[in-house]
Amino acid sequence: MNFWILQSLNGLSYGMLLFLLAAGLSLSFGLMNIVNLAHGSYFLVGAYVGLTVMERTGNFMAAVVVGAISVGILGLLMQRLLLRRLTDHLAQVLLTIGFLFILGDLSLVIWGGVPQIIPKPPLFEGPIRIMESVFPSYRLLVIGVGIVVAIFLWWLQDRTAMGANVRAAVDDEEMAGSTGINVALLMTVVFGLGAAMAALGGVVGGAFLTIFPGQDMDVLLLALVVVIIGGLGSLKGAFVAALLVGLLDNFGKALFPELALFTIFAPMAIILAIRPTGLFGRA
Amino acid sequence: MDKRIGVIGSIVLMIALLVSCGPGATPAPTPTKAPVAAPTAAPKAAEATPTAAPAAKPTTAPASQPTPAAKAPTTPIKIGILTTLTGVFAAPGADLRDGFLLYLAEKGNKLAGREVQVIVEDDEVKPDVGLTKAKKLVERDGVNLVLGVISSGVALSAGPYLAQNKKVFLITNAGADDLTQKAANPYIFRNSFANSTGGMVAADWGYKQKGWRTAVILGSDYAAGWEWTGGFARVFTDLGGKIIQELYPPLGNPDPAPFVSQLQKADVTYVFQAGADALSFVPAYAQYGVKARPQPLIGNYGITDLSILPKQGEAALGVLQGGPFAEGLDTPANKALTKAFKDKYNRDATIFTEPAYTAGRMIEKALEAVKGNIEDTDAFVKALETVEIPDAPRGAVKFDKLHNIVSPFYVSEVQRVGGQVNNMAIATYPNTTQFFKWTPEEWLKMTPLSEMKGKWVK
Amino acid sequence: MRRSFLPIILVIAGLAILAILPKVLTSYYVGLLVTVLIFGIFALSLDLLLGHCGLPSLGHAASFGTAAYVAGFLSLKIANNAPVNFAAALFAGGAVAAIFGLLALRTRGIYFLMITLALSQVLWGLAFKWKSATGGDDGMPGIPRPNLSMLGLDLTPVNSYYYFTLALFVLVCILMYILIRSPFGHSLRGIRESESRMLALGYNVWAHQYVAFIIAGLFAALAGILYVYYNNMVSPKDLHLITSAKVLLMVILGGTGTFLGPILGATLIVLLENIVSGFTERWLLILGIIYVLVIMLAPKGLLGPLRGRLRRWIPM
Amino acid sequence: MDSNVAPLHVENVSKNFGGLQALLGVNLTLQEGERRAIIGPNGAGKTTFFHLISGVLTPSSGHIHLFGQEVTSKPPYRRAALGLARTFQINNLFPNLSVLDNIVLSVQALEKTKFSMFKPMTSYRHVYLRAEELMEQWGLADKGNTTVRNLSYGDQRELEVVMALAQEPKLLLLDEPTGGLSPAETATVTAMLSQLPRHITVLLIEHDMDVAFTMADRVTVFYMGEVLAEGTPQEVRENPKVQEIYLGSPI
Repeated sequence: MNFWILQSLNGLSYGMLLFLLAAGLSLSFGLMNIVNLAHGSYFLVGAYVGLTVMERTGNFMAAVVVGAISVGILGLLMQRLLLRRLTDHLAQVLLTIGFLFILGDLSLVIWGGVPQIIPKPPLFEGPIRIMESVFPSYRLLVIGVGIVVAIFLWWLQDRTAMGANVRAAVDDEEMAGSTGINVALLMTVVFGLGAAMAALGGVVGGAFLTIFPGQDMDVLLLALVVVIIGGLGSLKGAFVAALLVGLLDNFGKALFPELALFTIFAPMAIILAIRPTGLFGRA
Repeated sequence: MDKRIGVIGSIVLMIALLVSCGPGATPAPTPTKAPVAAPTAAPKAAEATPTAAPAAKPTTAPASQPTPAAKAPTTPIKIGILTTLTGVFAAPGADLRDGFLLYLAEKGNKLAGREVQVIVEDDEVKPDVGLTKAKKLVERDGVNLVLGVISSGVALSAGPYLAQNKKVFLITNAGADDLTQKAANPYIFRNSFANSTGGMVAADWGYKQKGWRTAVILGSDYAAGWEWTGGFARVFTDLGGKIIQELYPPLGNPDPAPFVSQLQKADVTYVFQAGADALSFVPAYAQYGVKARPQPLIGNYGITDLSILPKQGEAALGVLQGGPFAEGLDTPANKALTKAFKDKYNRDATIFTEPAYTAGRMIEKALEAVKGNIEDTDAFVKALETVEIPDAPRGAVKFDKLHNIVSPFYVSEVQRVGGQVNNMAIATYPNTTQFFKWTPEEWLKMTPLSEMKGKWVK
Repeated sequence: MRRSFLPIILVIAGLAILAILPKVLTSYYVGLLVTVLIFGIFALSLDLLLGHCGLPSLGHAASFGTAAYVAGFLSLKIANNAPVNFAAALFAGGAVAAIFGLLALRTRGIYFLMITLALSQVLWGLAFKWKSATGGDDGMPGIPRPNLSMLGLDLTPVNSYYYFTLALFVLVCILMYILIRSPFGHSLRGIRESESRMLALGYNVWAHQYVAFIIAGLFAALAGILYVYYNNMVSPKDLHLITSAKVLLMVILGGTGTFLGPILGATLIVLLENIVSGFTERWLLILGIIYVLVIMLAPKGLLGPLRGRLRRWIPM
Repeated sequence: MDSNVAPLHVENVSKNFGGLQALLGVNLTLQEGERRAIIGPNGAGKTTFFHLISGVLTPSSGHIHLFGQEVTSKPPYRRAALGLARTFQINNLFPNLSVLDNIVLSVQALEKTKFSMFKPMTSYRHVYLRAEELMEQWGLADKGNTTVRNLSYGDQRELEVVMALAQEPKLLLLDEPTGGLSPAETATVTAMLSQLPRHITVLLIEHDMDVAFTMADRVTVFYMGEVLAEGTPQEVRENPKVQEIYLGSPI
């Protein structure tokens, strides 16, 4: 019993992190039709920037905010200056793979190759007791952050003018443009938001998953799995799939460590075979 | 349009330039027909008398005596460093490289009177890239010797090639037992450690000194993880202890949660984790309340190595390790190395630095014995076999018959010393071999530890 | 259809140079040339999909790597029986393409990219985790080169292996040349230009694409087999997204839908990778910059501007 | 005539996209050699109807027969094999290939050899001869080596039709063949269409009423996804419901 509660909490907290990571990727795929393989780099660079801020100020909030904003700007610039000009998906793939290499190597130059971990906020340093067992309070914080961000995104998409404009632009870009929405600017902003969320995930995750060279590729693959299972462009899909992958990965590792990776790849392959557009994707 | 042509032109030009400055003046030795039958079987036979003086193994040995009289060439000695500079092991790889470069710099870039030219190659922790780079070092750069290698996978792919081409390969980290056991080769040396030894030392010390009788083992799911934890389990069970749980998280698993949260109660947890995995494991061990049970944590000397220890916080205090080195070792040579490295590179020396640094001394000593004539490979191999360094940073070191290091091993503990955390030795096992308390024959007859995974819990 | 003799002369001259090169180069450079030829085959096979069918596969390494693993496994663990191992590995690479094609060809555009990527990463995961069969992350080292003693050929020396690879490379070029000039090749280009029109004309578009997908997989498998025997080892990297992307870059750098383009692209990237890394630790940065520059400044590839002129010689 | 051997027999066909009802219970039968025009305002479902006949889309309900064969859910290429050819409302050519290659691909579609991989295309002389003959016949002879995307719009529109003719169809669907053309070009294309041999049955969507009414033996009017009226041009012209839709337009 204890085992199941503890492992479910582990999986949920991991899944929430995956949601932060994958939400932006899903949006750029589905809304902007941009394939971005540098998304994992946003996570990594965000984590490193957060680390530096944390070392300088000791303030975790500042690390989160600066990490997210700086990477958000990086995303904005990449979309505005380069990606926007490429309509061909293949060109986007190769361009963003180039950035995967560039950002990864620059991070290695700036932050070195030693694995790093962001100090947790002191309040969430220790364990707390849940019934019989002991659980790190920080992971509960991660679950909280994930829920807050999910609600915020849902509100942004369904309850604000910006969200309405985005939905209109996706349905019919020309029509939206003719009603006075600056579609290009809107897309740039959404892309930047996606990058910022990945960076937020990087800072939050950097405090319990560590940060290391090559992590960009690892998290990119996880994000792709989430996006493919959830369906390109669907926030709901990204949320459900992230929790699903988080739980599958955690229980998979706990119960069948030999099959790690398979416990998430196999569902992905099955979903691709049955429903190539994912659980919540549009045909 | 013309902008595009300009770019294309410059790319082509760049490549043309790179290619044209390629071949160099020294025609690399062309192994027209690589000797497939390298004398791999020889060392095992010679192993019968472990205490005897090094026997002549390489088949060509007899000719080696008179050659040093022939004048050594005056051209520079070329040494290739095969290490990892990108990806997850980039930092250890750089520490390894700089350890050797530091020694060279201290010697004015000359060993045994000959200039040394170093060529560094990045293996990306990928065995096939490592092999390609080894080929490049031998066939294009014409190196006389290759040293380094962080990853055993790379060592196992590059080793046979280097041996076939009769290039001395001095491994300064990769710990796979096989390299100096099943895959031992006259041209392959290792001055770091064999994986299992550190675990064996930890088990012996814990059982005898701490009275541990039950243990949980947890190792990264690859050869090194199986061998370190296997070494612990073999000695621990041999002494009468009991392994009650085995866990093997995948390598490169930065989230230890699924594993830490199911650790069973025992007298001790023995762990093999490295790099980022170790960095997150040690705090998680405390946050999931295992440390406070109390259930001591002992592991490989990488779980709290000095590059990650300060970031692990309070959780790391009291963590124990067994290994061939501890950064806080109180030997004059280690203090000198620690200071010199910090002065030159402005960062701390790590466990990856010492073997590479000591490799410089070992190569120098062997070179002096052959009067700098490294081109006579077999004589050089013979000289390297007999090298002994009584005062290396980690203590007295020499090679055993299978070319693995014989050195002191330590049990160390994370302590706060003068406001700084460090790994401080609390017990010493001098002159420890890769066979620990067994003879080489007994050891080689046992099942290799990499095949023992999952068989310790009875 | 006027025929010019110039291309024939150029091809013969090129072959002559390729045949002489091992006599003047050191073994290291001969080895690089072998790699160039292997990736040339690999890139040509991808161009059949990308340039001629308009199918941008992000998982082309799947056939390459699978064949490499099968050839390696059989040679190392069963028997070094070259004809059997070659056939089995080719079959495996083709079978992977046949299965992936079934799943991927139902989709287009961004979904096609994602599915090919995802499927090949599944194989990568398999190679990475299934240690007892694949050696896991360390791969399988020590794979012997094929023994063709019944033909009096010892492929162990790098020069012999070079000529062996060159012969297969020429064979692939000839087969590819015949294929792209055939009615089937013409149909593929029609499909690339407009699937719906081809359907309306009465072509079974899916069947054409599927057959092309398998053929491309077979050629990629051949490249994988040659690669594993050349390196004497195979590792999960050979199945990874980065390998698929690298070959895509080769094709695009050279110019899609051209014959020389993929070969030129393969040459440049292989040389860059192997030589730049010897000069600087920052070679990944340089490689990344090359990706960006190629896409932003030469999206049609180096041969793109010359395409019009090349068309007279080569059907495109 | 028995409707089972009619070139086209559409029976109670409906199509909806999600919630949108694009076509509802459409019936239509063509006699051999007939010229039929479909007219109707934008969004009446004309192009959807073409897509259903040619197999790009499958009906939600109802049946489609070509030359007596049920083809309701058959793929497009099978219908083409029965003798169906179509043109597209928006040019659907092979823009990066030459005019000759475009037509060659159309001619080749009839051949069993289209899967052949071992002989060069150019060795199939009769295919090229046929293509050259078609170019000669339809005035494209001097443009054979031109890349299609460099052709004028009018020539591209003409090529649309020639490619369909190259399939030697028994039933030809023309989707606004004169759409976007100047009056002069329209005249050329109209002349071209009226030269078509009488054994080809023609179904065309036309916006230009003059073209529709001069070309067609019978006219079908689509409105809001349903057949509003059908008859000779004269009958349709006089139908009050049709006049209501085309309020004020000279019919």
